[in-house]
Parts: sequence; structure tokens; C-alpha cells
Amino acid sequence: MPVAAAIELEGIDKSFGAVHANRNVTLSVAAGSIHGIVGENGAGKSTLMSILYGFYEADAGEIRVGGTPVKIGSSRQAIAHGIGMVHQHFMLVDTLSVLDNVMLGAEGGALVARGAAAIRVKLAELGRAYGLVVDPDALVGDLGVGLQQRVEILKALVRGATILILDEPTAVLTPPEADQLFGMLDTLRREGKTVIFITHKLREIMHITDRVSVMRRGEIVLTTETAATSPAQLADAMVGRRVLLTVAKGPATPGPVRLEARGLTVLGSNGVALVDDVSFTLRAGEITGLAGVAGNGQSELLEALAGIRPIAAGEILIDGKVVPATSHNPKAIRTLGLAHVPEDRHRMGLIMPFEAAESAILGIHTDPAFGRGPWLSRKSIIADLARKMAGYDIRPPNPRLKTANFSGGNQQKIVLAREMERDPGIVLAGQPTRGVDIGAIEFIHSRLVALRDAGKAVLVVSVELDEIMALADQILVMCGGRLTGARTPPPDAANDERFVGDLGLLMAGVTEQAA
Amino acid sequence: MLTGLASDTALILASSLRLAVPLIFACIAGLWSERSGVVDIGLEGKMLVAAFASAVVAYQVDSAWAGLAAGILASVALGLVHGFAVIDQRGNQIVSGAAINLVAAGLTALLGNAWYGEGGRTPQLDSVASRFHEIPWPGEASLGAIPVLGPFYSNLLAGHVVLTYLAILLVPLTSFVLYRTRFGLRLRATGENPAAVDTAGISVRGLRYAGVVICGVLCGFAGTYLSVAQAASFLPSMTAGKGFIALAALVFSKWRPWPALFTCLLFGFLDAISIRLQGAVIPGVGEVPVQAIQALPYLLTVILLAGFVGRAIPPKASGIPYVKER
Amino acid sequence: MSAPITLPRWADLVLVPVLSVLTAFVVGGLVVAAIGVSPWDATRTLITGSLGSGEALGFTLYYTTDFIFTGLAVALAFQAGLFNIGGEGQATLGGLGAALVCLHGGFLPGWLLIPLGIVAAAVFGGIWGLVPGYLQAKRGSHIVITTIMFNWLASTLMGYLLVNGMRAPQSMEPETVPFPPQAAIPTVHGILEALGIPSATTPLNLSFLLALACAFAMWLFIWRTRTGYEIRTTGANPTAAVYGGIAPAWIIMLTMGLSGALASGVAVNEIMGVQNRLLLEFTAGYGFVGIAVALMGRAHPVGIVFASLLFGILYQGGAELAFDQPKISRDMIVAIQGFVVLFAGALDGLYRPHLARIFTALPRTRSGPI
Amino acid sequence: ASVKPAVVYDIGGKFDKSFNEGVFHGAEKFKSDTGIDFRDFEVTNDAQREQALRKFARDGFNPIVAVGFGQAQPLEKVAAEFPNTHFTIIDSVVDKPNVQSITFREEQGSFLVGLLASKASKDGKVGFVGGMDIPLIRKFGCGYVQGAKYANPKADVYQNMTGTTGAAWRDPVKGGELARSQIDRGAEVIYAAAGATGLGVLRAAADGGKLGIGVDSNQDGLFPGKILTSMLKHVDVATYKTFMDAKDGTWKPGSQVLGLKEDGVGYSYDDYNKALITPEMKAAADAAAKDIIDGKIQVHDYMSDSKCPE
Ligand SMILES: Nc1ncnc2c1ncn2[C@@H]1O[C@H](COP(=O)(O)OP(=O)(O)OP(=O)(O)O)[C@@H](O)[C@H]1O
Ligand SMILES: Nc1ncnc2c1ncn2[C@@H]1O[C@H](COP(=O)(O)OP(=O)(O)OP(=O)(O)O)[C@@H](O)[C@H]1O
Ligand SMILES: [Mg+2]
Ligand SMILES: [Mg+2]
Repeated sequence: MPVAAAIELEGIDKSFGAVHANRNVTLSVAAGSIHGIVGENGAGKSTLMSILYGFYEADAGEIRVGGTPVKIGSSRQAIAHGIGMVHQHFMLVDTLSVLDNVMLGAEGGALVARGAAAIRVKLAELGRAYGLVVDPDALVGDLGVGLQQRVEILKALVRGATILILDEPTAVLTPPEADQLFGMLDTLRREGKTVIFITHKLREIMHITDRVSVMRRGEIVLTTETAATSPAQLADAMVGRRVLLTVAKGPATPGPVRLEARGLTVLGSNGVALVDDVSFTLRAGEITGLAGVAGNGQSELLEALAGIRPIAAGEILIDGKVVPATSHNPKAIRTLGLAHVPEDRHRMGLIMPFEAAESAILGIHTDPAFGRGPWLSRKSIIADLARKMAGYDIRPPNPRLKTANFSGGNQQKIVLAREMERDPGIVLAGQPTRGVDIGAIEFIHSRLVALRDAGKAVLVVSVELDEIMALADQILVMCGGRLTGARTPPPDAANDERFVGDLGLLMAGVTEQAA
Repeated sequence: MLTGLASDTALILASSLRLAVPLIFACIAGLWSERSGVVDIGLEGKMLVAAFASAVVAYQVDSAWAGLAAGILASVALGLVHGFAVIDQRGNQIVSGAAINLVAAGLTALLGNAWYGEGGRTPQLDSVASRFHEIPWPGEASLGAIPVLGPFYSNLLAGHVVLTYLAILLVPLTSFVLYRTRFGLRLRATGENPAAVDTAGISVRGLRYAGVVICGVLCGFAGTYLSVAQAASFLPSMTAGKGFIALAALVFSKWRPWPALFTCLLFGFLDAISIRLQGAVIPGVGEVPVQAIQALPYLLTVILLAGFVGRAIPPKASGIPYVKER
Repeated sequence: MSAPITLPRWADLVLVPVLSVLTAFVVGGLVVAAIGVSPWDATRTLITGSLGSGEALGFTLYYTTDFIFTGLAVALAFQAGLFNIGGEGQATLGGLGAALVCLHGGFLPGWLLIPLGIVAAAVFGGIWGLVPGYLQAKRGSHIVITTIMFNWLASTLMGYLLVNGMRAPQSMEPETVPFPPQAAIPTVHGILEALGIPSATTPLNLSFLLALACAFAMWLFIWRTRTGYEIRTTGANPTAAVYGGIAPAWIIMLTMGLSGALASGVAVNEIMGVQNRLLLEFTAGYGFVGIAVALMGRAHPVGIVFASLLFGILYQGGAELAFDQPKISRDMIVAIQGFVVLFAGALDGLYRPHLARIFTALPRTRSGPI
Repeated sequence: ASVKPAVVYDIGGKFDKSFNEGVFHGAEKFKSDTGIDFRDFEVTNDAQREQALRKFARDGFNPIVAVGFGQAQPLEKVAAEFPNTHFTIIDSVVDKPNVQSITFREEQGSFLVGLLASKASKDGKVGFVGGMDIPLIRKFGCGYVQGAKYANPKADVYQNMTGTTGAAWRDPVKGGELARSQIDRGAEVIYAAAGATGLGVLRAAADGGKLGIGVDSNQDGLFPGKILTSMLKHVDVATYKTFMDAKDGTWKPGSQVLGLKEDGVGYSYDDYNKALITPEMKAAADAAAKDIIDGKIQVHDYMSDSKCPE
């Protein structure tokens, strides 16, 4: 090899109980390069990086840093070997200041004060060198995700990391923020530092990386120079077969307005508007896509529409009638014909320790079909899910299995079956394909289109622009709690550079007037 | 008149302080544990065990200090059981705490009865060396005669047992360690987000055990104060719910040391006032029933919890076992 | 690695608790040995003293009755994710309710007075549970602390009433006059004697059947009704409950109310079944035992009935033990309770990994390598 | 006759430093004098009283002493079941042919110690700390107040109860604080009728340079020179006598009220407190005792009307 390897992994294997997350992974990352890793949800990328960072311990395999075999049993050892990591889910303490967070584990003495002064100086230096400016005294919990990510990167750099792992850093960034990040990565590379960069976005891989590896089902299936590959080849490698990136659907035939939001405002616990004066309409027979970077108020908007979050101002109209405050709760709104596929099925959509059949009646458990009067008939709820399992190809088709024992995709199908089989007039679908394999994605997409064609009003919230563009007849974009724009996608939108660029600007909060 | 009022006030405050001391130790003990992420409703049990062990050893060895050491050891031992159950075995923290309270209540009375045959009571600590005594301050009598300020000097400042002064000193010490040292920073972070601590290369387990051990040590002081300083022997269930009051105080104070001190003093004051108020005649109402006075601290706790502190937000990760791999 | 530990259902429900309880007893035995009593003798006394005769059994089942009530109370709250330590206070208030009806309803026939007394007990106890529930649901007060405070408030209130208002005139004791005879719940020995079967006098009364009925009713309610489903959902995943249109505040108050009503079964057994007058501290710590019972019974009514029986044996056998062995005081039982809660509740993970290993190894050795 | 004596204590327990313990001492004395052993049992809940009484009766124990008014109801039942067994109940009255009921005139003894307290104080400021707030303890307090006022009509009596639950018998810390608060208000002598809580009261009085008054048994030796006297309630004597009578075959059923006349109550005067009780005080107390016995002084019994004359 012409360039020395900063990191070499050989034969890494890791299982979590029944899940084989990494299988015999071998990977070499050249020093002073940016190495991309792509793969579907659950392919094992984060697990592999956590092993490298000493957060998990591999069941088998060897790690070499700069050519020497090392044992990384804890994050402390990883840090000592110059490895820094920015986790997919930030490892920050919200109630502490930026300075405290950066210092944690690198305090430089038994008393905080002395180390703090040194770290302040270092932070200022790093801020100048990489454009990573953060107020060291701000509480981390008060920062936006973009700034929080900066704190994570600063944590690694302050510890003198020469090898930086970034796990899906751009998922939470607007396109301009992402560009800034890439600029910084470039600086690091020029200084001879090594970067491992995980993402789902093939565009980014092509843009910034020197080499790329593709993971599928725990294995590395492809490693190549970035210059020698194409997005299509990477996609095929990720999924293991040819991918249809479009959804088969005919033209929409929009009907009357089913749901209207007027000046909706939702406040967070600290009084900040998470959803700020948002108005739009959903029509029957149309899929509306709500695009935006994660954490810009989409989740809150969805929950407000579903009656879960209180609204501070504005009103919701269903079929032309204002939903009174007394009916603004999940139960009443459901009876008005609204179905809600929540963004986070674990947290909200399902009850993990319950039998699947019991999870599958959540929210419709008062339906007379499931028993007389106050009684709940087990027979009928089991029969009901058994029927849905057949229709949605849920595996294993056993309604009495514990919900937690189904795979993610199948859990999602249970939620979808529950919400869609009620024949609702309006469907709110939050991240309907998150963590779901490609086969299930196609199934779910075709279901949503079928609902549209059956005259339902459908709202799809997704952070995947590709998904929005494949499904939506109407696109709304949110940024910082506000609607920054509404667009009708042109034919073949996904390949329309100008249109995609336009959406990107809207996601970054650049509205028409400003543009 | 003014001097009389000052003297009364000083006396009530001194009584408040005496009654608050075990609460302060226990409350700060709970603070250390919960700040590290381990909820501890077993404060009561640890105090009880410490009260027992210290009374037994102080009597047998004829040394209050040996009693204190024994109280601390016993309390820490029980704390380690809790630590093992909830840190290593990831057991439910509330349940483990409840178990510790039961074990402590049963074992102390059982052993006390088996050893001394007096229904669980330990022998009276009659010798001078076996008890903590109130430390006289210079010129207590003469300075005490100074109008208005005198009584505060001679009653409130002077003449407490050494543990009382330690309890007060504990607060700035806790505040300093918690907010100004590396250890404190790490401990606070562990209670909020153990994963962040772990990825920073620090042992969550070690910090949580540290929190639990400090908690044990301080409960040891609390229990020893009860049996070796305040009373002069151990009696079954002599903690009488102080561990729970300390927990309530911890919630009020939102897990911060100085507010914890003031809350404990407030509870001590309520207790002291209820003692003074007994038999007092309130115009129009007549004599206040004992029961009403005695219910006051409990009632106030409920009312304060329900209304005035607002939602007290505990350390985010407290009560949750740290599990790396789901 | 830390695989998700899955055990066969029976192992989870029976084997693990049994092992935990055995451990608790071994530790208890060590304590007994440490104070110079032979654990074997102690065990023998414990068993014969609680099951060896009709009288012993009667007392055992009488205690069992109380524990079923308080165990169910704690378990019901558990199902909604709440930790109700307030059984003592709720039972105390239940006693007040029962007493008010029994004392003032002397003109009513027994078949009416007894049910009314039971209902009053349930209502009073229920309210004493509902208020902490309300404070938790609406004001965010921690239910563990409020229920403890409510225990104290209840005993203070009772002390006040019995010393000042409700005490029988000329009586030394803070207790009411006896209830009218028709308010007494029939005792088992009374019934047997009426049938011509000679039997030992024990406090066992028909409240035992009420307790069993409550256990069955709770099972039906929790696992077979829509409201039960809502309670379990709130306990297992409060966020999902909100999503599902369930109002957690309402569920918390309802559950705490019902939990308090169940706890006041102790008052029915003690006040209407045995003492036939209201007296101080008749709850005797049974509310706290309920926590241990619920943990051991895995918050399931069937488990609770068996756990209650075990604690009934412990209580009755323990009294015999204290009778026999001056060195062993009543506190032994409290300590053993603590060990049971510790091992069956907080340390129940102790055996799981080992058992899981054994269970996964078993079929492999049977079917051989594939 | 062959006797097989037994004792059932009340919930407070054998070592309550109060009347349960007095019974225990009487039984111990009987044992050491006669060599006849006895069995005893501490109940822990209400149901066990009946259980224990019945168990002893069935096992052939005779006589059986039931301690405390709480035993009245269960004894009524069990005494009817075992007409040949002799029972003695202390502190309550059970009207059965095989039951002897012994009650005490605690108000009379308390009157005397109240008188002494008042005399021992400079300006009549004295204190009373009760255990659990129950009528029986109010009876003690009421007698004490009457005695204090008898000796000094301007006497000021601070009265406190420790609590309202059984825990009030076992809270020396609270007892100590109550005593200190009374001392702070000027009390010079404090009478503790509070079981083990009283230990804290007596200790606080001793530590504060004041005098305490013990209760039930002679507690003068606890803090020599710091305890003025003890209000004696001779449950030990009563127990001893019951056992002795049974042994001699002279045990008789019926109700006995033991006051000063019967030497059932009194105050202690011994080497410990000789220096504290002046001859003048002793004379006054003895004179009052005589007047009470003669009926010249009527000590009001709180229990008779739940009131205490002011
Ligand atoms: N701590 C854990 N315990 C059990 N299973 C786990 C754990 N972490 C990950 N897994 C499982 O291991 C597999 C790989 O997960 P991993 O997080 O590495 O995927 P990923 O490639 O990073 O996915 P994503 O793109 O969604 O972040 C998944 O099936 C996941 O459910
Ligand atoms: N904790 C568990 N206990 C028992 N079985 C499980 C558990 N987790 C997963 N399984 C089973 O293992 C199989 C694989 O699960 P996994 O989560 O890896 O699926 P997946 O390949 O990611 O599928 P999907 O794409 O649908 O998420 C599933 O059939 C699931 O039923
Ligand atoms: Mg990942
Ligand atoms: Mg998956």
C-alpha cells in the first residue's frame, strides 16, 4: 500500500444476542484520508465504529493503529490512541456548559478551574483554525443540533484526536451547515488527520471522501476509491440488488380539503416556539410531503395535528370544521377520521413488552369490534391482527409474539396495518420507512399511494428528500419551526438539480424573499 | 422584651438546628447518590443501621469516635449492597431501597434484642467518652448576657456537638467538590448522561459506586448523630421517617447543596415550632390539638411538593440502570 | 455478551421467584444461626406453627387475607407504573369508613350493613389513594413521597379522632365502642360450629373469600377489560398511552383510587371481621408487606395469592417462633421480608443469566450438534 | 397448688421502661423467690392477643397475666372459654368469674410528684411530657397538674405529648427536645410519663441542670442526683402478688383499684434523692398522701369525664 494505514480492522465480529451486527469485518483506512462508510439502516456501521472507539467490545478480531496491534477495551484507550468519535446520538450532558462538556474526561487536574482556563484557550484556537466557534459558557441543552455537533467535534479535537470518526454527522445539518463541515474536514485532511465518515447520502460520499466502503447485513461488501465508483453502484451494493428509486404512481386527482392548519403555533417547555405560525391544507387524493432537516419542528407539528401536543395559537380544521379545544386530544381526533403513524414506533407507536395483538389495538382499543361493553375480547383482537398480518406480510405471522421480538420493519408494518386498516380520511405518516429494509419500503410506499388513490388525504413527514420526492404531489418545507415554502414537484423531480437545490435552500431557511 | 424575643428566637433556632442535623447529613447523602444517578429511598435504613452500629460500638469500646467509625462502616456496607443490586445487577432502585429499609429495621431490632435482651434497645451510653457532648464556647455565659445578640451567640452558635458543626461544614464542602472539582463534574455528568461519561473514557460504574459510598458515609454520620449524640442509645426504628423527610427535602432543593441545607433547616424549624406550639392557645380556635401540630410537617411537605417547588427535575439518568448494550 | 435474556415463561414466573425466596431464606437462616438458634429447629417451628393444625392454618389464612389485599393494591398500582407505598394509610382510612357505617347503621340488618361497611371502607381508602394520585398526575409530586406522607397523616388523623371524638366514653383505650353484632363478618369457625363441625377459634373470616374474589376481579379487570388495557399501557409506555388516546392523569387517579380501595380490604378483615370496633394501628404494617408480596407475586393476582400465603406462613409461624425462642423477636420476620424484597425484587437478575445458560444448553445436548 | 404462670404483654413490648417492664420485673422476682419459671409473649398485632391468651390457657398455664387495657376484649372471650383458668388483667376491668382486674389510681401518685415538683421549683414552673396522647396519659398529666397547683396555686405546668402513634413511646430524641423547650421556658422539674421516650426527657433535664421525675418503676438511679423522684406504679408488686396468691391458693377474682391506700401507687424516696427532697417537702407530700387516703383531698380522675379541672 502506498500510504500508511492509520487504522486497520481485521476479522471484527460482534453479536447482540440474536442479532449479528458485524461479521468478519476487515477494513483499512489510509492516514490523512477521508474514508466513507455507507450502508442501510442496521447494516452495522455504528456498531463497527463503537468497537473501534472502545464503547463496545468485539467478540473477535484485531485492531491495528498505525500498524501496531492494540487492544481497545474502553473509550479511554481509544482516546489514548488518538481516536475521537462524534456519535450518531450525541454524547453530551445537556445541563452542563459547553466548556464542562469539552472538559469531561480531560480536566487536566483534580480542580476544574485550572484546566478550564487551558481549555478555553484551546477552544479559542480551534475556533479560529477550523471555524468552530461556540460560546464556551452556553448550556449545551440550549444549543441547536448543529452547534451541539460542533461541541462533539471540539471534544475530540481538544483531546488531540488524529483519527476522527463521524457517525452520520450530516443527518442533522442543513445543506449550508454540511458544506461548512466539509470545509472543516478538508482542513483536517490537509493537516494529515484521518477521518472516517458515515452517511446515507451518496452525494456526500462522492463529494468529500477519498475511499468508500459499503456495509450490508454486518459485512463489508465493497471497498473502493471514490473516484472509481458511482452512486448507482454504491446503492446496488448496499441493497444487494438493483434498486428502483422511484415509486410507481399515477397522477393525483385532488379532491376537497380534508384538513387545514391555520397559524399553528406550538411552544416548547422553555417557551420557545417549536412550530411557528404554520398554515397549510391537506386535500383528499393527494400526498403532501413535509421535508426538512430533523429537528426543525416537523415532529412537533405532526404531534400537534394528532392532538398529542397542545397548541399555543392557531386552529385545526377537519372537513371544514374547527376542532374545538375540548376535542384536541388524540382520542377525539381519531374519531374525526385521522390516522397517525408516529415517527418513533418504539417510543410511541407500540408497547414493546405487550403481545403484538395488544400493540395492534393501541388507540382503537375502545372499538366495539374488540369486545362488548367494558370487556376486551382476546379472541377478536388476535383474530384481527392475524388477518392484518396476512395482508401486510408481517413475519412471523404470530399475533401472540411479544412486540419487541419482531424486527424493526415488521414492527413498522404492525403500526401501519393498525392505522391504515381503520379506513381513515386523513393519514399522518411520520418517517414511515425509518429503519426499514428496502423491500418493506417499497411495500409501504405502495400502500401510501393506494391510500391516496382511495381518496385519502396523506401527509408524509420524512427527512429523506428522496422519499419525499418519490411520493409527494405537494411538498412543504420546514425550517426553524416555520414553513419556508411549498412546491409542486416537477416530473422526475429527484433528478432535477435546480429543484433539489431550491428545496435545499428552503430547508436551510432561505425563503423566496431572501433568495 | 426585645431581649426576651431574641432569646426565644435563638432558642427555637437552636432547637431547629439540632433537629435538622440528621436531615442535613441524610439529605446531602441522598444528593451524592442521586447526582451520580442512583436513587436511594434506603436513606432511612442506612441511618438506622448506622445508629445501631454506632451505639453498640460506642458502648462496647467506650468511645464515641469508634462508634462513629462503626456507624459509617455499617452504613457503607448496606450502601454497597444497594450499589451491587442497582449498579451491577441493574435492579430496580426503588425496590432495592425499600428492601434495605426493611432489612435494616428487622436486623437492628433483632440483633439488639439478641445481644442485650431489651427489646432491641442498646444499653445507655452513660460514660463521658461514649457520647458526643456539646462543646462549650468561650464566654458563653458572659457574652450571652449581651442584649439581643448575646442569646444568639450562646444558644445558636455555641454549644453544639461536633457533628452539628460538621453537618454545616459539609454543605460548602459538598458544593465545592460537586461544582469545582474534576470528581464533581464527572459525578454530575454521570447522573445526567452516563453514556457521555463512558465515551469520555470514564468509568460510570466507578463514579456511581463513589456516589453510593459517599452516601453511605454521610448516612453513617446521620445515624450516629441520632443514637450517640442526640439520644444516648439505639432504639428500634428510631429514625422515625427522617430518611423520607430528607428525601423530600432533596426534591425541594432540586438536588442542590445550599438549598438542601435551607430546606432541612426549614423542616427542623417546623419540627421545633411544633414542639413549642403544643398546648399554645390560638385566639378563637382554642388549644391546638397535638395531632394538628404533628401533622404540620407532613402536610407542609405535601403542599410544598404539590405547589411551590414546581416540577422538580431530578438528574436525568437517576433511577435508570446504565446499560451499554440494549 | 449480554444477550436479551429469554427464559421459558414458567421459569420466569415460578423458578426465578422460588430461587430468590430460597436465597432470602438461606440468608435469614444465617442470621438465625448467628444469634445462636438452630435454623433447622426454627424452620420446623415455622412450618408446624403455621400449617400444623387447624388453628395454625386459620391464623395463617387470616394473615394471608390481609396480604392479598395489600399485595393486590401495590400490584395494581405497579401495572400503571406507580409505586404505592401508602397501603397503611389507605387501610387506616378504610377502617374509618367502615366504622362510621357500622357505628351509625345499627338499625340495618347484617346483610345490608356488611356490604355497606365494605363499600364505605373502599370509598374512604380509595379517596386516600386518589389524592396522592391526583397530586402526581396534576401537580407532579412524587407519589412515593406523597403516599408516605399520607400514611403519617392518616395515623395522626386516626389518633385525633379516636382520642377526641370517636372514643367510647369511659374507655381508657383510644377505640370506639363495639359495632352492633350484625356488622360482624361471619367467622369461619363460627360457620363450622354452626354446621356442627368442631373447630379452633381463629380470626379467619369470610373476608378471605372477598380477598380471593378481589384477586380474580383484578385479573379480569387488568387483562380482560379496556380500562385494564389502558392501565397496563400507561405503565408500560406512558408516551404510547398518550398517543393511543389514553389520558394518563385519569388513569393514574383511577388506579390509585382502586389501589387504595383494595388496600382498605385490610380494614374489612381486621375491623369488621375480627375486632368489631375501630382501634389505632390495626394495620400493623401490612401495607408495607404488600410491597414484598406484590414483588414476589410478579404483580399477578395468582402470584400474589401464593406470595400472600407464604407471608401468612411467615407471620403465623414467626409468632410461634418468637413464642418458642426468646432470642428471636418479631423483628426476624421484618428482616426476612427485607431479604425477600431484595432477592425477589431488586436482585432477581442474579439467577437469570445462569438459568438462561442452562436452558439454552439443555435442548442442544438433547438434540446433539446439527 | 402447682402454678404455671404466664404473661402476655401489650404491644409496647416487654422492655417499654414502663408498665410492661414492671410486670416483667414482678414475674422475675417471683421466679427468683420461688424458683418457679414463667412464660411470656409480646404481641405484635391486635389479633395475637387473643391467640396468645388462648394458647397459654390451652397449654395449661395458670394464672395468666394480661397486661394493658387492650387485652380486655380478647380476655373476655378467652376467659369464657377457659372457666378453670385464672386470669389477671392489669389496667382494665373484665367482669368474669375467673378474672381478677387490677387498675391503678395513677392520678394519686401523679398528684404527689406534682406537689413535690412544684415545691422543688423556685417559681412553680414545672413540666410534663407524655408519650402517646391517650386518655391514660392524660390521666397522669391531670393528676400532676392538680398536685402542682395544690402546692402552689400559681404554679405553671407545661404539658406536651410526644406523639399520637405507638412511636411516641420510643422517641427519646423528641422527648429530649420537648424537655429542652420546657426548660427554655423556665421549667425546673419535668415529669416524664412516656415509656422509653422518657429516657430522653430525663437526660435532657439532667443535661440542662434541671430535675426529672421518673414513672412506673423507680428510675431515680438513672441519673443520680438529677431525678427528683419517681411516680411508682406497683405493677411489679401486683404481678408478684397474683403469682404468689395463685401459688398459695388464695387468688381471688374481682376488681381491685390500687391507690395510695392500697400502696398501689406512690413516690420514691431513697438514697438517690434524699438530698433533693427536703424534710419539709417530704412532710408536705406525706400529709397530702394521708389526706388523699382519708378522702380530704379528692384527686380528680381524668378518665371519669375526660376532663381536667383547670
Ligand atoms: N446495543 C445494542 N443491543 C442490541 N442490538 C443492537 C445494539 N446496537 C445495535 N444493535 C443491532 O445491531 C444491528 C446493527 O446496528 P447499527 O446501529 O450498527 O446499524 P447502523 O448501520 O449504524 O444503522 P443506522 O444507519 O440506522 O444508524 C442492528 O440490527 C441493531 O438493531
Ligand atoms: N430480541 C429478540 N428476541 C427474539 N427474536 C428477535 C429479537 N430481535 C429480533 N428478533 C428476530 O430476529 C429476526 C431478525 O431481526 P433483525 O432486527 O435483525 O431484522 P432485520 O433484518 O433488521 O429486519 P428489518 O429489516 O425488518 O428490520 C427477526 O425475525 C426478529 O423476529
Ligand atoms: Mg448508526
Ligand atoms: Mg432492522
